[in-house]
Amino acid sequence: MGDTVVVVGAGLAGIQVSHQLADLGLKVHLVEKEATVGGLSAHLGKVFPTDDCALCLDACEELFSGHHRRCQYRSLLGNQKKLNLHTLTEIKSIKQDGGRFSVSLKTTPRYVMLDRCVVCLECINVCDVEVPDEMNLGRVMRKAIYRSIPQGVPLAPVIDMNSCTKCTKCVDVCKVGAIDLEQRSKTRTIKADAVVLATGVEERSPSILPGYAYGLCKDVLTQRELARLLDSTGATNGKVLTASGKQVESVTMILCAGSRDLNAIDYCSQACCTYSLKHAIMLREQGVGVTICYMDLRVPLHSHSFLERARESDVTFVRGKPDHVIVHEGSPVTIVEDTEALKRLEIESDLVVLASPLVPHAAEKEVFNSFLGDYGFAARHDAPKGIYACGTATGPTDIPASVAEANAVALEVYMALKGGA
Amino acid sequence: MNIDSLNTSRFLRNDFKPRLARCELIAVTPTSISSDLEFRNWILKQPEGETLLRCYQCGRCTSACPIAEIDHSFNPRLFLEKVILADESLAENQLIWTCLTCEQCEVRCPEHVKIPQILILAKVRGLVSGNTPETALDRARSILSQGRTIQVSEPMLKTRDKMGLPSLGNPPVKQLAKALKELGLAEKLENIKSIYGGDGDE
Amino acid sequence: MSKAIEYTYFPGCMIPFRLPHFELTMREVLSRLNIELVADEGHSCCPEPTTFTGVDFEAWLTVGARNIAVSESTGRDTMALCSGCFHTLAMVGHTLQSDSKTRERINKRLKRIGMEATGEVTVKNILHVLHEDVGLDKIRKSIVQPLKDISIAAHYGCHLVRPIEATHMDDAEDPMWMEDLIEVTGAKPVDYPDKMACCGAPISPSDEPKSFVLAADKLRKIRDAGADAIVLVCPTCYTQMEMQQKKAIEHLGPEFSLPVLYLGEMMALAMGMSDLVVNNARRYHRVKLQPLLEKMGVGK
Amino acid sequence: MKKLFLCTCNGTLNKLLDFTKIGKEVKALYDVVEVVDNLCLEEGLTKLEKGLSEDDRLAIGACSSQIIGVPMKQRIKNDLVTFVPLREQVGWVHVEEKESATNKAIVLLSDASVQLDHMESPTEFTESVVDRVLVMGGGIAGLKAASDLHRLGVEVTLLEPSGQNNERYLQTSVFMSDTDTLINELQAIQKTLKKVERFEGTFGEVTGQTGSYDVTLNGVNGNEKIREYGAIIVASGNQQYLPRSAKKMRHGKSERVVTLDSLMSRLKKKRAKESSTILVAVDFDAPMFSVEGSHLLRSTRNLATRGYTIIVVHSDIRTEDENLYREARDSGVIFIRGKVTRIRENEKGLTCRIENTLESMEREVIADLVAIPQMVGPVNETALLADKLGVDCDNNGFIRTRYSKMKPVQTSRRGIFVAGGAKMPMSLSDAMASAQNAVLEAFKVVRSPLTRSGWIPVIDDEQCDVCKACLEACPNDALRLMDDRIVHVPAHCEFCGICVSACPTRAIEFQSHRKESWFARFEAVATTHRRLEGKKPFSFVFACSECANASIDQAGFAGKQYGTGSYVIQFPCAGMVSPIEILKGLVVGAEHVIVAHCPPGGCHHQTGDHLSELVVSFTRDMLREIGQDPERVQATYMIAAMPEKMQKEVPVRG
Repeated sequence: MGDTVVVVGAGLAGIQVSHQLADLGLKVHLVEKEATVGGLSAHLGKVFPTDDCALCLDACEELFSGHHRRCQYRSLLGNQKKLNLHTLTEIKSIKQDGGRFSVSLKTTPRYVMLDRCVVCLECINVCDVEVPDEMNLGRVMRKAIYRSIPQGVPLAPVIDMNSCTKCTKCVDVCKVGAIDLEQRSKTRTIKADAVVLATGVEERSPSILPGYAYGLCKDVLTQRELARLLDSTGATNGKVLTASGKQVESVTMILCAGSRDLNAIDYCSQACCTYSLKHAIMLREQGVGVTICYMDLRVPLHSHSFLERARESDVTFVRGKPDHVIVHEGSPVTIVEDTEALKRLEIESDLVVLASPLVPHAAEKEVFNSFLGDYGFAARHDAPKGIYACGTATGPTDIPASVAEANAVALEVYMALKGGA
Repeated sequence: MNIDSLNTSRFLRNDFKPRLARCELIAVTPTSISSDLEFRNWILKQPEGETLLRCYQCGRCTSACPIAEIDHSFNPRLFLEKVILADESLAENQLIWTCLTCEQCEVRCPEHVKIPQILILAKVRGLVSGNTPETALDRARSILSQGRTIQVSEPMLKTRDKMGLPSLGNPPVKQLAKALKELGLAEKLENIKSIYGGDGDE
Repeated sequence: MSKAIEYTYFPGCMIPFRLPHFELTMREVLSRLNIELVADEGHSCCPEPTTFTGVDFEAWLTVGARNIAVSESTGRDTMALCSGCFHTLAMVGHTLQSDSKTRERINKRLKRIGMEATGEVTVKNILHVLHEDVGLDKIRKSIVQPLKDISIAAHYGCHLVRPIEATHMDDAEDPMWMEDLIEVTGAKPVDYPDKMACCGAPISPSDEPKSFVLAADKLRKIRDAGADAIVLVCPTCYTQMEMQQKKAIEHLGPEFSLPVLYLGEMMALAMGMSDLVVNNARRYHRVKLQPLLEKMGVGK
Repeated sequence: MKKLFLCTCNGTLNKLLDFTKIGKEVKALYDVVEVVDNLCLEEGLTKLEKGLSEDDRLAIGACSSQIIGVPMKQRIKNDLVTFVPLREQVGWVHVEEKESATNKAIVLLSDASVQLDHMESPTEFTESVVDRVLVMGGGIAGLKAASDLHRLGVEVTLLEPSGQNNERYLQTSVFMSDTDTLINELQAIQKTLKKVERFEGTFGEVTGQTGSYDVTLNGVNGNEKIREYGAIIVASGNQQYLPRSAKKMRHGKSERVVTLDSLMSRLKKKRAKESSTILVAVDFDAPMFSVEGSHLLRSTRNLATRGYTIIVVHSDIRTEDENLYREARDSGVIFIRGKVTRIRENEKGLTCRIENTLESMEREVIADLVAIPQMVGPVNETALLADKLGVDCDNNGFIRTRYSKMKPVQTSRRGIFVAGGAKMPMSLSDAMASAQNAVLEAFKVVRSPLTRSGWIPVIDDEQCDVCKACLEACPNDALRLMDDRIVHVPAHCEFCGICVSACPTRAIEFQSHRKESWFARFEAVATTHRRLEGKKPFSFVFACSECANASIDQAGFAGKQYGTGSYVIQFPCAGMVSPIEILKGLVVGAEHVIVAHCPPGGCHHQTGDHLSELVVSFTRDMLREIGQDPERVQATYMIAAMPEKMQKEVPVRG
């Protein structure tokens, strides 16, 4: 048996499983379609249950042998001997070939060479092109050569060729010659003995969901977007402002906005109750009033402190699923029945935040279709096909469960390739 | 399995306070849930009645309802809860006739409960007690006797003629009566006294 | 000209005997599009879906099924101009098709009068016929007097559209077929909030004041969106929003009125049959049509 | 020789810092000072490699992100190296103040020079490990762990409570999944378990360390077994409890009030005639685990499908499978959100009064039976077992893991792992995954000898009065009492230095970070600062090398500017900071001393965040007592996701 594993997706689970496999002596190719690793968690800033960085990803043995537990951004994934990180890379196809897999990859250019860039960021300074920064809800501008979040790994910037004018100012300023505007896409095929899908989830866009005025009113956001506002590296320095720049005084959160709903996504996304509570607490710390409309609060016990803290900090809970959000004098008004008071409420607030369901990444569906099951999620171990999956690729869940699943799959892969009768 | 040997604080914390404090109890003496659940079971047997089972009381219907918006006592979610608990007092409640049958609730219901249909079924149950507007009774009588909801007048037939519109004939009333005989609707309509009094518009 | 396409016409009660100008204009419009409505097949009241259902649902299903059986025996697709009739036929048909228990039960009753209903007949409303069967292109060719410079808001009414699995309309939340037709006539379709909100008519027997609150709200939203007129297809909505408009908006404050056109009227105007509309304007319209017609440049 | 390499970062740092001045100022401190443009690239690394001999002491003034990681580790063999993050912690955060920033760089480089003088080579250890694992199995997770380890070729002992058999396994796991799946899994595992050594009995005691634990097991028939194990997996499983509300529901008083599970097994055999209406009363006040919720839904669904009228009175429905909830409703289960307030028994049955929150009214129902869903908790013996093993429990009585986000199975003690329900109630698939996690970790412990390298605490036996404060403080059980002496167990040490701050007599000193080293460094900072900046006030940030330091680096990346008079001194862990260092900091003239640690509960060494808060509060009390301003000393947490922390916490603007 060989020992090469391709891990698809460098979110939390993908990184975790890759570290474990590399620790166990297997050769790992970690493939990520974005320019930086971290997946959805990297957008979320502080994460539960520990209320620390999403970037804290220690999985390797170095924990006990060095001074550092590994921060994602310090671990320099790409530099581990047994672990090859391919960013900006998509899987074009996975073919089964005897007992092995032939995985073809396509890498789109970063235009910045990772092995040359010293991350001095001069190139970003000289760039004249400014476009709205999608990572920050388009509320601030970024350059054509940019880093989407300060903590993003790899640290080197990336060029957005759609807005680049090829003025070559960045090329000229880079004394180490790390920028190549003529870089081309590369394809390569890797022979692998196992494939692990860790393709993760994304928030389903609420614009396809009628009623909640998402897209109509700029002050109706998703929880991920709120996280970007709350993040101190975001557009507003962590201050929560409306689209018109006013300090937010009240926020209404709508849980299950499209989850547990046969018209949209019929399953429960598991993690949204807790991260909504986390955001509610962060908002309360800024003195913002918070109302949460829920049906059932589904908080795992290890995150129960969030519920307690939210209650202590006077978050208002309304049991009821809002039907719609109307825009009154520019502000969103949530219409909901408080089912415990038998009252139909019209809650005015500066922001409405939707806990959108977590769904598999749309892009991956085609290539992996034959490995996916209900709703586009994969089975953790699909034995006849020899494909493994972990993290939210197997269904929405929170970080602790993702990590546990990644470790479990690492062991399964190891046993299949190396040991175990 | 000894409760005193518990060393787990989960069971000693009162995280979840009963929320009843938010609203006043409407009834002083508790209302019984009938042990045969007859009303509920009847509804479940009717066409689309079974969709009632899916209801998890999220309240989206109430917040979607245009009537609930102008009349806070009209609460589709609460009506469903009554049906779930087989509370037949709902069938005698005049409010159910305030339903527009606009189906806005049904369109938004996350569990595809046929809410207007269930209210229609409740109305049907209310007929015996007279919870039917006079207009509705009149229309029903008219359908049975003439096959139409409205009287056809001579001048109107002339107008149609003048407009060059074709004759539409007369509905076969006897056939209708024969098909409907076993339902006993005609007899019922004779005896029903609407609690609404007077007659509606039209 | 090739042979006209025939539909079995389900007349109902309201349109033929209260609002015959609906039938008149639409028959003319359809005949220009080479469609003929065949009447007098032995239908009864559909029966109407808003109150009779709540009196005796089984009776409603039975009478409805008889009408379906009549339609099935004609061998043609059935078309109902009235939204209420369409709703009943579509719903009953859908129930007969999808619920075998109900189908058997109902057919036992029909057997006594020598009939049987399968629910397989295709029941259409006027939008199915115009938008889907005839097609916008063909209609566009028949427009001789485009309705320039006016904005028209479409009011669909609940029973035409919902439930979508029985009505087979384009969308339960945001249907667009009527807007497409407005556009074809040359007018500008106006979008307005709560387009699918109910006119309030169904509860006028039990609670007239509330029904007027809804109608008034709807009219206000349409006016605020800048529409010159409303176009609709449902006779009950027409009664509520046109015939009763004055009563409905009494408590709304500043005096206003909003002309309401039946879809057939709008199309007749665009197809150059303004006489048809103008002749009946006084009799069947309580809101003055004159200013609107003038704006369109017809019917001096 | 003492050498300093400075990097200009592609010629960009010299726009922010005056390298000529730096070179001039630090020339006296180092034998060699060299400025390189791209230290992190191949050409820079080669230059570095060529310029060094193995016994050189080396200071690097460069960035923190590109250089500290693997490239440096792979290329330099020198032991005595220190880094000054001139880019992220100086240049990038003081862009407006070139002169002061340059001075700050000089101060930090002087500090680095003093640090190098006190630096010792790290101590290295190699210890053999025993290739055998003990699994304490209470249920399916234990079986799975034993089975997988066996398949990996690791010798396993499966310790089971007496009377354990398939029937019992099923019984204790009933809440995890539907019965058929459970039976299938169990049968599959049992197959591979045939050759595994199984021992019926209880756990006795344990001594030793990770890689070689000496364990005593007590057999049911009085036999005793003493064995050495490399790692231990605790899978003691769950037990079901009656909720507190059971008494009020007349459980034990009325025969018609039973637990849901006993009712299920009773009705499995025959249909009870008298039981057409069953009220299921969930304890409204206790939060439900989703496994409990799923079990409730499965059970009630099955009952309703068989024709019983089921009324479930509940609070929030928690389940990981929404379709279960749907199925339960579809099968006719009536859910009432609220609480059962009273149950009276009479000849008709049980008259139950329910507060229905969603109707705002009380309902009464006559039930033939009342069923009480049991709650799932750790088995009774867990606390005792945890005590014997020396691992911590959480306040629910489950075995606590080190770091709930990323460390799913590590207990507070190295080499001991927890699997399955002993950590928290789990569904079948989660329990299996949890067992696999434990196997993975145990396997990594036993598969190869343990080698470690780092600066360790050195205990001065003469100074030590064996007060055992350090034993208490060490979060990792790396200090033990042997023959009236405190000894160091390197296999468990994480090199955090918490023991140092705990020792009242300062009998413990940390290699390279001895008291004198800190003193000399603080003084170097103070004098250099005064020489360059005159009377401008300055402050110290004692930052742990984990989250706090990461946060300070991130301030650089995020461009969060702060004052130049702030000197970051890196500690292995904030828990190592004692009042002595803080006071010394004040004595040399710092206006403020800020101790920056990991977020609450997030210390990488388990307790440093908490300890440093205690130390700071103690020091503040002391200052208050002697009439000094306690505000001069602060403790705070910093994490990389909050790069603005440094900006907020540094009060002195240069």
